[in-house]
Amino acid sequence: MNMSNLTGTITKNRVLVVFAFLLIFPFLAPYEALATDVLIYGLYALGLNLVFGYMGVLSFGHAAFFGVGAYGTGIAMVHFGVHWVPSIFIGILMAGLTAMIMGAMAIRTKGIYFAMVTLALAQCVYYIVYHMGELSGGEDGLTGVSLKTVDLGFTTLNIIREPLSKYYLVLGFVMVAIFIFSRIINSPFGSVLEAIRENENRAQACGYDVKLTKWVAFSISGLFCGLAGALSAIHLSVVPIESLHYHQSGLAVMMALLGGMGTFFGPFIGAMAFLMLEDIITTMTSHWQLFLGAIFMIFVLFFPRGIWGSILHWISRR
Amino acid sequence: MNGITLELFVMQMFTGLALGTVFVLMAVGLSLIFGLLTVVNFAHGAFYMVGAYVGVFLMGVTGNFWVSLVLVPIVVGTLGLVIERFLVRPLYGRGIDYPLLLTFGLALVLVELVRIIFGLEGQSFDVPEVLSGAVNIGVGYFPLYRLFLIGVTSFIVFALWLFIEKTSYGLIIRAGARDPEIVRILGVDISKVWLIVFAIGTGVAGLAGVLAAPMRSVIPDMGSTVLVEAFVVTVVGGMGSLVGAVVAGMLVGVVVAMTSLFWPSLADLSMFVLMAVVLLVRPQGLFGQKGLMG
Amino acid sequence: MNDDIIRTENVTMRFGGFTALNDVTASFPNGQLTAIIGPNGAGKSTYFNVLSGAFPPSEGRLIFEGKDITGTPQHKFARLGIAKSFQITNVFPELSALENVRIAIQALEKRFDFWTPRGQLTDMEHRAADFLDLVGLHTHKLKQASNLAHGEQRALEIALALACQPRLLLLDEPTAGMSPEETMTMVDLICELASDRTVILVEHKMKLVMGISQHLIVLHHGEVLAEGKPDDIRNNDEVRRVYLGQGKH
Amino acid sequence: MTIKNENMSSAGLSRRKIIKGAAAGAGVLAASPFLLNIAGAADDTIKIGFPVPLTGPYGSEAKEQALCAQMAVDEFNAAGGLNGRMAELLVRDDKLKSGEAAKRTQELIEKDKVHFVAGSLSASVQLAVNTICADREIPYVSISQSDAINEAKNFTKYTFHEAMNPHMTAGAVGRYVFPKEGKRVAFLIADYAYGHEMARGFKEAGKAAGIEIVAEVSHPLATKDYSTFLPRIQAAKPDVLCLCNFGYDQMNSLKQATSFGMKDQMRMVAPALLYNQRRAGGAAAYSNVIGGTNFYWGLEDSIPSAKKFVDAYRKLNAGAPPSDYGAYGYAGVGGLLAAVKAAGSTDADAVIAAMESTPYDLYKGEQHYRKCDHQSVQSVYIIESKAEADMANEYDVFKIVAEDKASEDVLRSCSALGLG
Repeated sequence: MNMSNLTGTITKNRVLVVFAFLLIFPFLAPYEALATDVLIYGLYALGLNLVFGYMGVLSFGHAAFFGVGAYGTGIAMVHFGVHWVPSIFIGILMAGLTAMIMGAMAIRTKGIYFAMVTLALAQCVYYIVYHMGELSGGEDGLTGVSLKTVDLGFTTLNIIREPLSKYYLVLGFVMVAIFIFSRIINSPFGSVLEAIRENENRAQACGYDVKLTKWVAFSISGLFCGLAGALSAIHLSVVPIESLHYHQSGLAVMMALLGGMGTFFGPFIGAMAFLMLEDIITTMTSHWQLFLGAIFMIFVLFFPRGIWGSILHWISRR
Repeated sequence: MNGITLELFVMQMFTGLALGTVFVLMAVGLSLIFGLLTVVNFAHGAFYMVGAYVGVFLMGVTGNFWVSLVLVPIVVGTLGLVIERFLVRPLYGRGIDYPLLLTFGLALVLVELVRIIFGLEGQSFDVPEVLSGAVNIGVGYFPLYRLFLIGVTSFIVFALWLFIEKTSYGLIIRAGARDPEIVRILGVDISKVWLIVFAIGTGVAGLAGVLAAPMRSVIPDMGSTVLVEAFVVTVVGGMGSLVGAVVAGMLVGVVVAMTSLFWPSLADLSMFVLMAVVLLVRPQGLFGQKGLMG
Repeated sequence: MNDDIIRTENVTMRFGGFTALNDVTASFPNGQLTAIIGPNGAGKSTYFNVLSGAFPPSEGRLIFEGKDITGTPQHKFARLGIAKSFQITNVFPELSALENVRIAIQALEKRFDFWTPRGQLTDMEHRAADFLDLVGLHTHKLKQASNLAHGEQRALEIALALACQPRLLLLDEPTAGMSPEETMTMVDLICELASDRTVILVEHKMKLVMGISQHLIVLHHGEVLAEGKPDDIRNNDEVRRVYLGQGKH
Repeated sequence: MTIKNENMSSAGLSRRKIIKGAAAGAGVLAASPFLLNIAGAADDTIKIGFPVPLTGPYGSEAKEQALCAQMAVDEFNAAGGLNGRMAELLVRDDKLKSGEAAKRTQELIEKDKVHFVAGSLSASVQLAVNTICADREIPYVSISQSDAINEAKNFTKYTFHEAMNPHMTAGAVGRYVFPKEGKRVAFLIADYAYGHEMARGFKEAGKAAGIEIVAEVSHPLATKDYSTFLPRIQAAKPDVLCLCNFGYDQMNSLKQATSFGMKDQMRMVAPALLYNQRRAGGAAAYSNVIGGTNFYWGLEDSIPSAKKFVDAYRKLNAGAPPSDYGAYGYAGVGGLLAAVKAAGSTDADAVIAAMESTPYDLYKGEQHYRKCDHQSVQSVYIIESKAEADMANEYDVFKIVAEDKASEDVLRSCSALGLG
């Protein structure tokens, strides 16, 4: 009962809890670049979780939003010399736009079909960006997205030389996104998503336009993933073409499921578990994918609630 | 466009049809499994890859292409059987996404296992002597092996059609696809039917793999693109429809071939454009039932 | 007939080659409890689905309060004032009973509000609680819907339908699978609901229907066999033949 | 919150435990070049990060690169290092993905504090690693083919390119082939930078030979089925078909062209003809194909440094000779360490100056870095793939038919690169 009080308190102050944890996280992680990756992929999985976890619609096309966010930001900076801050918003908007177009086509299908169609549409985006030649760099990816220093007015961060300050820069953006995300899932719209997950027909009969709602949620989800992509462009200084590949979509799905889909902390816990485990296992063997696949199958078979979801479940049953 | 003659055009058409055969074989299995089990098999590309590797292995052991060709679908189908029974079955009734997620993980595992067993480098698998070389088909020289491929695919599709339409087992499969409850009430063990269909679907994917092996390189990653192509074909043809898989496979093959002729570098994009058009005009696919997709 | 709330004109419904409804013209008097009855396979459920907007008819028109609403998307029916309960229990299983009803209420007011915290929707919650009281679930407000007994879930479902504040309430076999006691409670509830709104009921339990409905429509082979007051129907030879004929098998 | 904290620290703990256990436990592991960072090295060690795609389709090339790079490090250490300072190679798997490579390189620099980076097996990875290293002022020796790396857009003073580039390779092959085989030339081009760079190199060489381009078909990268591209080329009846693609694309297109009977109708030319790829693809598919390479073990007969390298490698690998990409790994790291020795320090500027000024001969005759773009100037060898019947043993796959001598003249000029 103490535990469930604790979870209650955590849930109520979830944004603060995440913030407090992420503030000290780089000191727990093996190195800063990995910690920054956890932020970015946590946000990416969080974005997917809006449709996958909360609305119950499995998308295998979210790489498109991550990738377009990254390319949008990178291209604005490299080819048009736009300042990095507006570039990030350009990336987010491009990702949102991509999500609106893809969503409009994909919501014409239902259920499991949605996963296949989003996957195929995202591959389509992959090839389009691939063929943009000079603009995207094609197979070579986009290079030279280097943001070396950030002037905050009162101080200047040298984010290339000080990986820790890059982490906190990214954290700033991620926290704003987490706050907004938290408001959305706690809003009336958030409960509509849950209603659709629970019973699409019933939601429809109650008077919700399920297709429209799905489309809106899909688009919002794209915005979050777009920000994740934009931040990754700045983090890596390059935008690799494979950030649009469907394996990238699979990453978000795996992270969300490992952490606990439909839970607030799940995506970040999933991203953390995934990336840290990868870091450990790849130093020991080149067959990381074997472990990843096996762990994922074990979770699907025995712990579909994921790490955080299982903890919550276990506490609530005590 | 310069240099494009009628003969080249016809030749290209033919090439497209031959290309379509691999699409057809992949999509047929995927579609069959979905139609009955409502499982989207994300490991379908991995089964294709396993088929190619089993083929390489059997070629090494027996040295006989024809023996490998017969044994590969049996071996891969058996693997499918085991996987359905022990990994996919526990997930029925748990939500439609779970088998998909499981097979996604399974694909990672299968690819890595093959890497461990066979190594990272590609394996070579040569066309058997009798099928190598090219024959004149009137408009130009066409590889004999690809003609053979068209023949084998037609045979497999015809056999599947006979099995589904003309046997009592096929009747159960068709009934089961519409309403599993009814079949159960009739006293048929539906789970056995599911098992067999999963095995057939994966077996055909394995066959596609070994058939493609002499033309394409046999590498652990070979299933990854093929999976997406198979998805596109099933979406175009309509999930769960045998006819749809065949027609759409051929159609996609021809579309890719024609794009390769006129705008070669956009060949990879063309099938997705086709899919987008189909989705807009007929979301359930060319031969799909409306209910399945909404 | 200006006192109709809803009527169908020459409605035909085909599924592939099969005709489930053939040229059905019928009207439902305002403020009354009308029951649609008929033997199995008569087309009751199909007709219900046409009336509730799930199936746009292949041919014919659907008129609600004098307005042609044929082909209106399903989700707009609730906003028009037509609500339904499903034949198979259809609630939001993992949510609490209260949240179930609150979501249904919200559908008319805040479909795209991304910012208000749910905690501030106290007014909606009060109204949701009232609906739960009405259907007799006041002690189960915070219980997860999937943990409710079958009868309670049916009641919850009716609360969901009521939350749309419908002028027309459509119920598809509301007592299916219920114990005799549960059935009694449900019948009482239906009568109470019918006292201040129009109710259309699909039911195959003749006895139950005869006792509570004011108007009856009998379907057979997808066509209207008879229409009228319970007494007229009871004495209708055609109806007797169909039902008795059925009994022989 | 508490829960998550525990989660975290236990992960950290187990990581340490595992690493200790592995280091203590397995001598096998310590001998493997991929785990060297585990056996904790002294602080003044000269650290070289080495991101290569250990997993993925070119894993065997990558392992070969790492193995040969380790040979170079071992030789440096056996010779006493830099006044007793030993060198260490930190191999990381970049999975042939530029994002992964960028991440791993950041890790190498931030966490492992490497002094230098060498490695890569594709242009995209190379460019990503180059960006990361240049921003952080770490010298980087790239060991895979690309033209873009020498161009002003990407080049920095920290960038060194040990591998040949497509311009010089395709140019050398073209200069050899066109006068001999005929003037009607067709191109099959993988539609990415590397493919087009090779085609450009051929065309440049073809100008002098007066070739006529009869067909030019580009195919998407990683195309599996080439049948749809081939009839068009066949219809153009060329004397020479230049396959401007790489690795599996090259193997697949060759195999399928052979099945269309095209080998009897025209001469197949593949600028970057790889030893491992040829062995994986089989003699039948490659026989009579002409291509270029930086190195073939057959050079041991004529070049002393090649003999030394091949012998050393054979001793470690049960008599199997090294491959071309392996040699890049050896020369890339070996050249870097030689410069460290010459500079007498690991200071980036001192090492760069030493690399710019010192010619070296590690495995194929003399090479040097051109001052303006740090391209290694070296000979290109023209090879022809043998038919099964002509092979003395399984390693005997190529015949060296010509040498395109090392010269700055065959490179694009510094001003053409935007560097001068």
